[in-house]
Amino acid sequence: MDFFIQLFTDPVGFYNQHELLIAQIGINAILAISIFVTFYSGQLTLANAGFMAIGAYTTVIMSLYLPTPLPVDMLVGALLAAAIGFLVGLPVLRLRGVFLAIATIGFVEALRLGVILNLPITGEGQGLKNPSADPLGGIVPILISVPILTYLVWRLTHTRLGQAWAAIREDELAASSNGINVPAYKMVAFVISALVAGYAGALETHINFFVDPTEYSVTRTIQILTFAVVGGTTNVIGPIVGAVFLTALPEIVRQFAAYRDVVNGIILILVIIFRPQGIVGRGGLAIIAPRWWTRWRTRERAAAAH
Amino acid sequence: MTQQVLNAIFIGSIYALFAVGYTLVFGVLDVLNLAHSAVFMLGAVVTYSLVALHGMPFLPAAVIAILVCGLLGLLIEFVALRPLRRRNAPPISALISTIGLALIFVAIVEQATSGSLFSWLWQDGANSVRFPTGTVPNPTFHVAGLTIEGTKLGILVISVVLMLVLGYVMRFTQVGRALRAVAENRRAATLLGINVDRIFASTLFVSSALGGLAGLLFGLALSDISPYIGRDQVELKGLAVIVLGGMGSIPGAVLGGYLLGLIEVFAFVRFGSNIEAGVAFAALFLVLVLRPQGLFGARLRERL
Amino acid sequence: MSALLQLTNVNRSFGGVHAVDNVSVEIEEGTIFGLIGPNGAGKTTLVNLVTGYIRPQSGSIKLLSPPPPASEKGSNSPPPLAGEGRVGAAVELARRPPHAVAGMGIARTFQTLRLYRNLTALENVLAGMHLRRRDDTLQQLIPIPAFLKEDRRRWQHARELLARVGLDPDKFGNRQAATLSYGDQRRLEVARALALNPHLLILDEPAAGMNPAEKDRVRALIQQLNQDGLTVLLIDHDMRLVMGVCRHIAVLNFGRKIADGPPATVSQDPAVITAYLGSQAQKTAAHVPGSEEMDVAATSTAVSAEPTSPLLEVRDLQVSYGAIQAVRGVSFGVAKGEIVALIGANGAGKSTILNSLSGVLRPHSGVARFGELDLTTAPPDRIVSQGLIQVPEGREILARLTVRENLELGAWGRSNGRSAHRDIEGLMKQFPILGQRRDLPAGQLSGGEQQILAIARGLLAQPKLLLLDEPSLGLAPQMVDTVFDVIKKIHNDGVTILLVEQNALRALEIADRAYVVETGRILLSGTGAALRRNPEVQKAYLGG
Amino acid sequence: MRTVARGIAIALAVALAACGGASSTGTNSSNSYQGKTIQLGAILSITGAGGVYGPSSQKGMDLAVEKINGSGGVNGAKISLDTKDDASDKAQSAQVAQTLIQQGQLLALLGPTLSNSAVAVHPLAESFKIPILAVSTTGIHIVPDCNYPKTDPCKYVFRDSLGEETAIPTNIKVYSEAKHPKTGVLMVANDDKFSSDGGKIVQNTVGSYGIQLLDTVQFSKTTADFATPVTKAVQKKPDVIFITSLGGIPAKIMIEARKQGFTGQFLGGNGFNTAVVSKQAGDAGKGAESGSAWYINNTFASNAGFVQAYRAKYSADPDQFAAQGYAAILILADAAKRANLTFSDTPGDRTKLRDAMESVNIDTPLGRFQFTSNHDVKQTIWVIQMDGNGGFTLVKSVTPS
Repeated sequence: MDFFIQLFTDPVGFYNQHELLIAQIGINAILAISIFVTFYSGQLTLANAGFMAIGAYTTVIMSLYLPTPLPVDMLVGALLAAAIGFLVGLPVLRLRGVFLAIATIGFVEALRLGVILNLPITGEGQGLKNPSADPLGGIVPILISVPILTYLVWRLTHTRLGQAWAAIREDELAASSNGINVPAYKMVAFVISALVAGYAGALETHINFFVDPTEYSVTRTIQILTFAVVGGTTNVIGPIVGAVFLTALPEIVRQFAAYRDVVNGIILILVIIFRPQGIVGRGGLAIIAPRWWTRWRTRERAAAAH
Repeated sequence: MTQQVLNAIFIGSIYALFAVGYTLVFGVLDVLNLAHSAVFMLGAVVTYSLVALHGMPFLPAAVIAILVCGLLGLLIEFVALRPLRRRNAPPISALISTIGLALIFVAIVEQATSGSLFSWLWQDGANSVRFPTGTVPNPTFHVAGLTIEGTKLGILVISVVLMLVLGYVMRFTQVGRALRAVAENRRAATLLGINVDRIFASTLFVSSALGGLAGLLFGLALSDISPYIGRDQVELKGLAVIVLGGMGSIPGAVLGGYLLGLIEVFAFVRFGSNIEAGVAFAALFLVLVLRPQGLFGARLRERL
Repeated sequence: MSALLQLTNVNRSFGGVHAVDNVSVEIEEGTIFGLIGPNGAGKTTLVNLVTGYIRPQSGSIKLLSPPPPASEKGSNSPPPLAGEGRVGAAVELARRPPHAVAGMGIARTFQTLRLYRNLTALENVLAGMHLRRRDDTLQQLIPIPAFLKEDRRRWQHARELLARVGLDPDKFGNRQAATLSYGDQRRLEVARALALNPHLLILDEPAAGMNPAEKDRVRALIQQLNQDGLTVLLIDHDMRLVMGVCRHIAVLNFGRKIADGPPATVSQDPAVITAYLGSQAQKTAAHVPGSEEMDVAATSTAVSAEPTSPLLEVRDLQVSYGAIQAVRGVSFGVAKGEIVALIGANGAGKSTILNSLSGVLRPHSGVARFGELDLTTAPPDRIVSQGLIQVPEGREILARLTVRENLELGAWGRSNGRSAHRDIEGLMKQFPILGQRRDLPAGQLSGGEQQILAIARGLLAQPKLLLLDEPSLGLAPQMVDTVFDVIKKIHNDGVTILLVEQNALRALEIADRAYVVETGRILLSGTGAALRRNPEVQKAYLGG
Repeated sequence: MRTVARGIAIALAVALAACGGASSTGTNSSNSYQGKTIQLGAILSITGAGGVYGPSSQKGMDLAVEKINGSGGVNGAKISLDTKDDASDKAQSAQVAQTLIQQGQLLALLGPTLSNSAVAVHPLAESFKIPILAVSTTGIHIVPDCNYPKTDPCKYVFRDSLGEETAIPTNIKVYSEAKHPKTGVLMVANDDKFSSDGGKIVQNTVGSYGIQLLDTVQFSKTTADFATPVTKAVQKKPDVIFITSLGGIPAKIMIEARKQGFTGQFLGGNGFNTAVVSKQAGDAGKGAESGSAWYINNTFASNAGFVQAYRAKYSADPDQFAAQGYAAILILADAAKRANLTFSDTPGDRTKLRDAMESVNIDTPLGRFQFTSNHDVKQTIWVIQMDGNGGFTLVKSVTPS
């Protein structure tokens, strides 16, 4: 509780004492944006943690071995993530629903356990120390990035591209009848999502001093997923709210000490059951329940009828 | 190498036993029950606490534990799944609610230490324990340089028998038919007078009971019982297994289990250990991309 | 007038079924071309072939040198990116992806509404403009007035399109598509298709499930569009509509083209009448257009023949799916031992009525009692155990289970396994086709065999009342005969039957009494014989 | 009756422990801090995977605080300890640390529990110039090079937990001097920092004792059945199997290896040192040796007192982490005692405390304790051996020159 008390009575003190928390919230918000982009185009992909890893490791390795300035490192990291996103997308985006989700999970774990843990340059199990880390300095680029990215993605959803995504999400067949090249636009969404995730990964190394494989497991992706689902995915604000809420939650429920996770779990269930459309948003989970699904449900209403 | 094949077959049967429950729920309800791994863990934990903390002999303890897990399955259905079905929420939200339950189950055990709220259930917090030696006799035979363990042999038999039984039930009994009917077409099933909700509940019960059994056998044979055995050791691999076998297919899950066991061991022996962990997921990835219906699956049904 | 679209010997079969069998059609520039035929005739498949959703196994689909698209007032947006193919020689459409076909200026609507339900009406239309707008995505990220102006123009144009199909943009523009009324949703889908600025518009059952008033508006709209120089390909069941607006009609049946020509000739074509009214139709075909003056008394007396103590009693039943009210207050009854038929055109709401009786759908309001049981609240399994069994439309047999397993599940509710077993054996003798195939996956049965399986499965639940939904749907004539023989047989064995059929004359033949359903209401009722002679019935099917 | 006995026991214990603690700082017992409070903060993993260690550390610390405050405090000042859980999560660990530091009253921090949290938290403390004392982290790059790969040593980072860099080599040295093994196989979890650090150390050490490393078997800590890696190792027929891993894994490996007929020796690091592991390994673990920071059966006063007091308070045996936590508080208390704190200028006090810590030299449950010039542990190393039923026996104690 005193968490809130301080937040309102002494915001400055609150900021000073929680810079890192705020920074983390920022990172998670960016990740939420990244998963939002794929959701918005009706795809349930869970590869974000993998792209984070790529962004993070690239940044750190470059600042370890190359004289390039940090911003360049981070840029390269993000771009590399996007590039790999494209390559992964080629085979994977043909899949739908749960299958797409699981395939991307497979990618994340294969990357972490199969690749990162076996490349000497990634420091294998020990991970890598980021020489140019600066936690309190690192918060600045984050606090700048969040609003910019939010704004861009929010605009994006209102452009030709965004409307095409929405159309695909709602009904792929109808979309193609409107002349929308469905596979192409799905890929664009996937790559943008990868780019953003990679950028988030790069930013995070900046406040965390250190990258190690355990950071980029499925657990992380699932966490990002919960941001989106709990926050609601009808517009870009939803996932961000989810990220803020769930990142601050451990602090908020700190007084439950040992049983924090129990409280976390209960809250998760309550939100999903009593507000399936997420904290924010009107269309409900419709974004990840494309039309063919809802139609199928109504056909199946029998199952839930009594 | 022969020894390694034996190892593969054994761990394969654990995977299979775990994955069967996993895939059963997916097949019938169309949701991934991510609390399954937590039930797996509780299967081991409950048995342990009955044996080690309440001095009960192993067999009755195991039976009780399995029933408890079955009931947990019902809990999952009523708390995490049914309310969402009522709202026609998409399975993705069921994914989240089951994650929530898993979180709770694990946290409860993890935080249970002597003198705490749940000390009657568990007292070793995040630690890993084993059944007191001699809980079940475990003769170990050394044949032709091979090590064959009593418990592991037993578990192999148990899993094979159980899967045959399950296969029989699914194929030749009215309930089994009803399950398959619901899985294929809920509407048709309803029109036949099948109470779909009851089928769902019993599916969760059976699935979780199997998961619990898999868990306690795991704890018994691998001398490892901790709050994390489900989450860390089998959850994702179970996912890989049911994908390999074709999601929703029970024989697929069984074959997939053994296949994954073999793949891992082979990768381990052939390419060195550090590849092994990644292999399961590389396989999963490839199978989905190249053959989404799974290696043994017949036809892919659009899901989620 | 030059041909715009030319299909030559197009073939497409699924499994063994020839969905489209060697069809050749030519659609003229600027015409309204009608494509009709009973359910399962392959109309929609043909549309999917043209629009690239399905690939033909053989044959060619050519788009013949059309003029550049009619540029609409208020829109100065450039022609589609994929537009090159439009002007110049013929373009082969077969094996092009749907979005490319759309790029050729061919727009379509869908039989089952496919709107972007969670988007607003205007957003739907904007998405439809996709091909017509320059990709200014990056500019839009920096919303300086200059760029926004173009965006505003687009919105303006979207509003015009809504207005054009008769949707008030101020009233509906910002409403979620899913919240619009059924008719408005249909209209919106047309507006979305128009946004492509096509020169061929394919409308797949635009009037299905609409009430007469709405249908008239659809007709007016189609004619309006056509006058604006748009070529229209219209698929519909409603003969009144098709006969009314089309200049040229092709009739499909079982994937083959059985007739082709102006409405007048087609409606007289015996093959067509057979296809629509069932194989027995020829006999009656003589006095089709109401040659015998039907006396109103006949029907009214028939109406008075309502059962006094019905086994099934339905009063003022209303059912709706979201915005769409499918059943608008229906009352009827079924007495023990009767065969009662609900007939009417596709989409009239017949199946919806049955579904709300078997508990699969929950009625909006009204009374439905089966003996003591209140069907509006009882859970489906309860309803079944009380002996009200539905054999659903499209059979819904369990394809992956064997024939035998399907039958065994039919006996689900029964406690006495042995007697159930005897019945199963009995049925497999009674219907040898099932006996011989007992261990095959039911999915491998032919349509007719599946229908018989579905009925047999229903019988195993020991029904007091059997609901048969479209038993002849998509079956070949001889198979239809078999199925109806089966129905007669089980009725003679003492089963009460409520039959829903679009094959009206066949249904009326065996029905004691019947009700004609149109757009969710009961239009006529009477004895099967009386209704068969009633010209109204003919009109309901073949239009006037 | 029994309660009385117990009461006496506690009193006795506290007295013993007290004089154990006091004996170091001797005369300086001015009450200049009267009425003040020395505020300390601890970042521990109470929940999550680190929950195996965090709670023990916490119990040890609480016991020490209780004991010191109960016997007049530090020059009259009370110690207050604010413990926060980091849920075994690196990010949360850093956040909590920052919050604690910025609240601005704490003089020193303890923790965090896990190595990969430490690499995030320590540089933070360093940059804020607040002394931080690691109580359970044993990996490399903790002290002094917390800024690694930068070379400038950290000035504010200390640890009282014996590093694997010291423990493992000592352990190997002692064993090979006694038994002269020829060959060994290393089994190491490759997906957590602690374990793979340990692995590197083993690989760098064995050479100097003429042990030939036949193979390094890596595995993931998510491996379900260790039969496979163990088979690989056993088939090499080594004299020694080195195990560097955490939690239940070392025990699982020992059990499996014995089943497969391995008769050789197990050597390892801190992964072996808790009674829980010994208990889980059972007779399979009998004889497994490791270099430990602490040995429960040590009879010297400062340990006996600690063990007795701990048993009395928690009615359970302490483990190494409890002992190190307990020692940490003694160390800080002693430093504070000599630091002439002002209690007005926090930054100044933090630096004073830091300076005082460098010259700590007291008796703790770990034995006589000092810091090396680069703030690492300087204490006796107890090479211990699992006794096959959940306990340990002392093999040899090695006191650094």
